Amino acid sequence: MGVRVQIEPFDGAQEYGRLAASGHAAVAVFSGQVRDFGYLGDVSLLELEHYPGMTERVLTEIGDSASARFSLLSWRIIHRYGPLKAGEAIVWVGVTAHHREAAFAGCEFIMDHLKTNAPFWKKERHPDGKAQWVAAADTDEQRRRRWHEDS
Amino acid sequence: MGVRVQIEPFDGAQEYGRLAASGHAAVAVFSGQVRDFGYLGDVSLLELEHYPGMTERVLTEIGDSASARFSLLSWRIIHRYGPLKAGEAIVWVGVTAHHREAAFAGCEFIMDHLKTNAPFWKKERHPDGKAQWVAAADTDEQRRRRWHEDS
Amino acid sequence: MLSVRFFSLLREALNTEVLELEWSSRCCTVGALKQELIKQNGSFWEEHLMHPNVIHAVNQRVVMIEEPLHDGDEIAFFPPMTGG
Amino acid sequence: MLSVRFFSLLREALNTEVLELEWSSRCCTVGALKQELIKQNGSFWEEHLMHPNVIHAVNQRVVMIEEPLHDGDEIAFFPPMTGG
Repeated sequence: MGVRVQIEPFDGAQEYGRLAASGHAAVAVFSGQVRDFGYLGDVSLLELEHYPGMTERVLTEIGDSASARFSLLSWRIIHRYGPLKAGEAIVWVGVTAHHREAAFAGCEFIMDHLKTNAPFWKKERHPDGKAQWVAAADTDEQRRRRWHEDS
Repeated sequence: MGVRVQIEPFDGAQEYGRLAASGHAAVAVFSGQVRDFGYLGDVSLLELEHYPGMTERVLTEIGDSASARFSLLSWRIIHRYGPLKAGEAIVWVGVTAHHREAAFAGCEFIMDHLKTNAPFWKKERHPDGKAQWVAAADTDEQRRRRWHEDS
Repeated sequence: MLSVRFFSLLREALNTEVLELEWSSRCCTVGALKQELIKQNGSFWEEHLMHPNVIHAVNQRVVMIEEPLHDGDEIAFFPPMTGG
Repeated sequence: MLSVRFFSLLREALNTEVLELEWSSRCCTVGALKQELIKQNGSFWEEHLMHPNVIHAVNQRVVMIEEPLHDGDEIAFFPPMTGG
């Protein structure tokens, strides 16, 4: 359980190892890395701004609500801010559960909510010196909504 | 890309690290560990029998078909056989993709097909000396089928 | 006192990170605060603050424009989030 | 020659891991091979081989009962898989 929002890199392999060491039947992990190609072409640097305090609060609420909905045994969210290079990990989400469907769903639920609800904003810097704020994707909002549809 | 079917334990954290080092935008990993509680109560040992040759062939087909369907950038399946203790990892599936929805779907597609199509059979051994072959779960078959429904 | 924060392209465009405002009982909702800020700062602020995508948070929770404000609240304006 | 393999509880119940059978042109499908094995081994084998859950593979691919057999084929019988 828990949220870490940090400027420093983290060791995703070590984090995975910690989850797997729980011995819980199902472990699901997702990590997102900086793309080397953005809206204006090659990206030399991605800058992540966030809203300190609100970020931790929102991520904790997302984790708790995934945990309650899917009966997770544990969960962890790590998110970086500050300048990031292509290929570096931005976000790491890991959950454990009694069953694989709960682990997959819990992990994806966290990612889908984090994308649209956690106060982070990305700015791409390009080799030619141009910079561009990344626009929110409609598809991300759609993916979040599908967790809240009656069906 | 690739399949490993082995009696030896594997290091899931190292495997995760290898995938993440690709720098691909999305990495999804699932691992399954031996439950300490089975159909007859406490499990002291799980024995996994498999069909050498067919196992590798089926796992490769599942990985290739997930890869084609979800445009995966890479995938890896590791599955153990032989005697396993509670908490030990049985299966590890990792994929990378350009987008998180493809990574989640590809990883779960592989797990859902592996469960019902890869020739493994589990026998639980209990502290009182009793042993029991694990019956296939109908829910696993249903989860596999949903990838092949018209909708 | 009200503390008003701006993030991302709003922070850049308005060249403002934090505003500390005297509490005024006239200013009783997020919408009214927006109108107050526009009155004080002109049409460039109006263009940005009235953009339909702008999200409002009060005390670090996303709220609707009708949300009432109280002395001591922290209000934030920002564009849609792009984490992950 | 036909090589016939049994796995998991079928292997245990029938106490047989592999059978090497002479190729006989009479035996031309998986279903016919099953009947042949039952004729040779009796009702205990019938009970197990005719169980509706039994899965058949030819040359390491799962097939239907009508699958034709050829000299040199490897046939396997086993219960539903429980990997992962």
